[in-house]
Amino acid sequence: MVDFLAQYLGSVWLAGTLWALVQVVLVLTVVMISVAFFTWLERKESARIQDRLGPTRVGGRFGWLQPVADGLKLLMKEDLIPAAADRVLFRAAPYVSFCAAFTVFVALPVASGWVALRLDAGVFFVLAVAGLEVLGVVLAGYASGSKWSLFGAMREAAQVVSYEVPLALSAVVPVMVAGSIDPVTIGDLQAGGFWNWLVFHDPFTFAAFFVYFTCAVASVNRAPFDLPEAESELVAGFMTEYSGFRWRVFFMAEYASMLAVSFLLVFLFLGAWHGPLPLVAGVYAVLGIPAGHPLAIFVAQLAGAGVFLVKGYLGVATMIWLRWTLPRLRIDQVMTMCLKYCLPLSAAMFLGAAVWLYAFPAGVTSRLLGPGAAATEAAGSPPAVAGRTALAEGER
Amino acid sequence: MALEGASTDVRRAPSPEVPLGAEVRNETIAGPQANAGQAGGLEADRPTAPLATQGKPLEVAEFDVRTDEILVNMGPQHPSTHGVLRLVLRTDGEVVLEVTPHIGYLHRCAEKIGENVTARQWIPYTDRMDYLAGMNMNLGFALAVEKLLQIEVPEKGRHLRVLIAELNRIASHLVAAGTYGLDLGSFTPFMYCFRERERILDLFELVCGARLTYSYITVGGVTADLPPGWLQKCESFLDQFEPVIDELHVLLTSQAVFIRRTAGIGILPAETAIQYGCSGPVLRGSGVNWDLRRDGEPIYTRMYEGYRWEVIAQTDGRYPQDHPYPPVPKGAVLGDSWHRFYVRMLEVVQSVGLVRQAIEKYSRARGPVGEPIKQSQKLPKAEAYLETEAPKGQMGFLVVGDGTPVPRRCRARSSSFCNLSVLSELCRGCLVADVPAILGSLDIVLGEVDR
Amino acid sequence: MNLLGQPVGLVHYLVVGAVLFACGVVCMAVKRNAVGVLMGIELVLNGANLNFVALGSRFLRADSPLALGLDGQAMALFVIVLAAAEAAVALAIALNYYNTHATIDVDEADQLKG
Amino acid sequence: MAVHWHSFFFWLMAIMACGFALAVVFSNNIVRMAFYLILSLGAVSGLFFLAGADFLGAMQLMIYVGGTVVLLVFGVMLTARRPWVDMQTSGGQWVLAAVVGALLLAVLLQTAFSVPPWQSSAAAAGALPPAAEPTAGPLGLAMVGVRVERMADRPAAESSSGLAGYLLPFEIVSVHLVVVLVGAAYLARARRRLSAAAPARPLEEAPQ
Repeated sequence: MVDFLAQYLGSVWLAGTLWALVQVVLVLTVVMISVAFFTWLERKESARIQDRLGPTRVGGRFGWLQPVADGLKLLMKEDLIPAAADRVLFRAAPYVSFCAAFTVFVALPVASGWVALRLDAGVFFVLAVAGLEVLGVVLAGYASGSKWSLFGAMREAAQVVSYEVPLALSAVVPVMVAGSIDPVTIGDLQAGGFWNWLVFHDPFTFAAFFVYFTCAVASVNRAPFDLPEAESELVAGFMTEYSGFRWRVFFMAEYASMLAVSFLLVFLFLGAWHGPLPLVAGVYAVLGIPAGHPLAIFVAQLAGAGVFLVKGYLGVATMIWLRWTLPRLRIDQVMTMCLKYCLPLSAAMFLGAAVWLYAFPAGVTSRLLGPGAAATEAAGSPPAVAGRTALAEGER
Repeated sequence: MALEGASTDVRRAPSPEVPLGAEVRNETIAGPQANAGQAGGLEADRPTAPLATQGKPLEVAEFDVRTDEILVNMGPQHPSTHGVLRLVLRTDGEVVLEVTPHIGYLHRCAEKIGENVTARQWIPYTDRMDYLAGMNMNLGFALAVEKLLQIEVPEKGRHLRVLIAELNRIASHLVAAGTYGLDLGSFTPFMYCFRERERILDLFELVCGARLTYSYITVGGVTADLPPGWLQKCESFLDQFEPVIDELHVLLTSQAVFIRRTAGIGILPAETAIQYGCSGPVLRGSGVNWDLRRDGEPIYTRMYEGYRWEVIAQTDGRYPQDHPYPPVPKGAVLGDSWHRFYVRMLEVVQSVGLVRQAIEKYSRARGPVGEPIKQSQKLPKAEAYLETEAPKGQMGFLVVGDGTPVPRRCRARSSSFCNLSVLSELCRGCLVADVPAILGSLDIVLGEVDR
Repeated sequence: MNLLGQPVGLVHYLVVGAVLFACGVVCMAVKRNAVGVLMGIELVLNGANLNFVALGSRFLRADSPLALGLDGQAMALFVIVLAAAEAAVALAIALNYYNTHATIDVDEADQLKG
Repeated sequence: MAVHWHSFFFWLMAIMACGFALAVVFSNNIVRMAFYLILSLGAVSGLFFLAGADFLGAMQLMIYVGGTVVLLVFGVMLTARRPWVDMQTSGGQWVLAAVVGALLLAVLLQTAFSVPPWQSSAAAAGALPPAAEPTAGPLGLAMVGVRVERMADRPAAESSSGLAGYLLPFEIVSVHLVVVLVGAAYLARARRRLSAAAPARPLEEAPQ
């Protein structure tokens, strides 16, 4: 693409800069619009759950412009800093969370080949950066100079640091099955139909899916794990002293990280940008369109991006659904859940998946159908699997 | 089980309200002005300030990590203190060592006003005590004055009063259930409860024109008979309301997280409940079979003669009603928050039954519903004290007459006040998150506590 | 001198590493807070890590026979892991120290029994 | 002027890393120090990315910035009392430390500049760092004793020398980590003295 632009601009440097800007703006726009959409979705979904209508006036019948109105209102609110606050950290904290939550999307592909920055350690990078959001929260809690905020910060620190372990462990299960931590490779591996999705790969990935989702909800502080901002206990937790735009920044960070863990869930378990059935490939086959044609690839990528976004949004909608249904757990119960259930479970899933891979290196069907089937399947297997087997052979 | 503590002893009532449990210190209850100079005051609210170790030192699990205890103000502007209650928490991390309620932010001198207006004129002030159950407040005071005047309402009026009072009990318990869900972080039941409560308020609006402060039941009867067609509306409300109770049980009572948050939390033994003078669902949640609708004074219990109902309290390990609702979960201990909540939910079911019976009896009864007394009605030189079973507990009114229409002394014995006084006992050693859970299960109304 | 127009080389990395290292040493020397001293150690380790990575980077020194290659990254990896372990133990010690002395001023720690 | 983007980001990260490291030194507030340290370490991880070590960069973010610093903040919150701890260092100590630091820096800089300052052809050509070049897999396999990145140019027969991985160090570090975890937990454990009047409900777990 850079070369393509350079033909017209006459400068590789200018073309590269322009292309980088386009990518940054694209990623930011998609995420920001998603966040705005989620604030609307949260209102609408909670309203439907509670037998209400939700926003109906701003921007037409469905209140589409409600997030804009909210944003404007928050911009105009007075920006308060408590007298007891550490002013520097108080101001900086929301942006730490914000940056952490939004940096994640740099490494997340939305379709095969559509990624701002293809990192070899992409999944790991996403997990690492998503975990940095806690810093902003801890700083906010400390810098506010309020005891409720401090309570929230301490809860956040304890909760998120603990849940990162089972979260990463359960994310490692599909990574191990795929043999790569490059999200693009993991995504390509799950092409075909929903039966190729890693969640259905073996019983252990299936269980790891639920462990991952639980830990993901906990690590982004959504109900029933929203202890750091538990409004009935801690007023608003670490956000107690925040108002106006800074509060909004925290809010955006929360929704963005919900989207991030949801995207990662889609990557690792739910077939990334592949629909439940290989429809695009099927249409190409029926109409006789060559799948390798650039336009055909582009259309497939576009469809993939759509599928990917829809799946990610569904994950977020599920989290919203949970929030408006369940009461909140207590801090000791949250920690018990992590250390007594999620952590051993994810470790067991990890070991189990390893044993499973050893027992059925080329999938269950091949073992059942005999060596011939295994050979054909290995021949037709995606490059990641081939790469893994090659590495495994090298190891021997 | 001995019930001296919870009995309706007239002689005790006019004395200043000191809960029977001696552990709760007097100055704690005396209101914010008495605490201005203490460590719990706002200006002294620093973690480095030496803690006034009032009372006996609390023995909890001791950690060898040197942590500072901090004092935290919960309220009066806190989302889950149900009004302007201020709790001073002394915590070590998340563990609450001591809870001190500070009250009086909603004090409006209601009793003093009562000495300057006639008995009927004081009815609107009773509305503003437990403003979630104004009808029951009206009823309590009206009955007390009727006891003083030795008049009795005709049969039809009695049924009407049962009908209205039980309907308001449903509304009050709905608020309790909904806000309790809110205290535990569950938003949706709150909306469901308030939706149903709105329908009850609609019915009340048809009856008396007001939605919150009714002043409907008054001395000698009610201000006006029911409007035509009201009974059908009420019955259709009950028909649609009964299935909603099941939804609440799904979202709250039998919900796994809800059970984990409430079962075994804030256990109030029956003896303690009686010692503190707790009443209502708080007392019955501890397994004390005591309900003034059955055990009260004749002028009150006569209203409920001929009704089929049972006191909702666990005796011999089971609740009386044969209901389809979830059984007591594993881990729930008699007297904990879950049981208090459950008693309220069962009382809602029972009140629905009572309302249905009252509708039937009211439509069959003939004659007037009773006439309100005149404003100039002189009160005899005597005193009368009567406690009734309000939704929150036993609400007592004392009226002292001196031969004029204006009472010499009006006095309200608040149920929420006594129920609140047990909070420090229940919250000892619990977690910060348990404080709203316990407070919510006590279901207090600050308008009634402070009066 | 047009810094931004020039490609970055190994020396650039080594200079940054040196600055971090020196900052860490000064931090360890001047801080009286035990946690502050710990932060100094982290800075020192990071300076060292940066050198490891730079010397092992294919991008910076691919042509050189001296390049560490993957070994540099592996060493840095070990350093990170050990630093985390060291921080955990150091914090535990600081906590215990605070419990016995009611301060975390390292200048007060002049006796061996608590 | 055509900006060399790789250099631009290098300078950005380098200035952040050094500047916040200096801020750590000169700040007195322990929480602010932790915050500056986070930023400095984050910038160092950015430098790792720029050097093509993306797995290591992510590792740095996760363990150092995510883990260690949260631990630090934890320690601060457990130990710092209000008003914030600022233990002043005497002027003499500052001068001494500054002299030692400056000397150390001089030595280190001298060493750094004595390294042959050439750049690789890729860097000289202004290409982007080889981000797509996999480091995670080879690094992981090196940890279990297989050097895949060196296998390409060596026949499998003479595999003994130069192909040794890090299996033994890896094992040692693993055991070391376990020991450290247990040790740290032991050191900072909450020795609980359960008194006779224990709270009515144990805090660990609510009933089912």
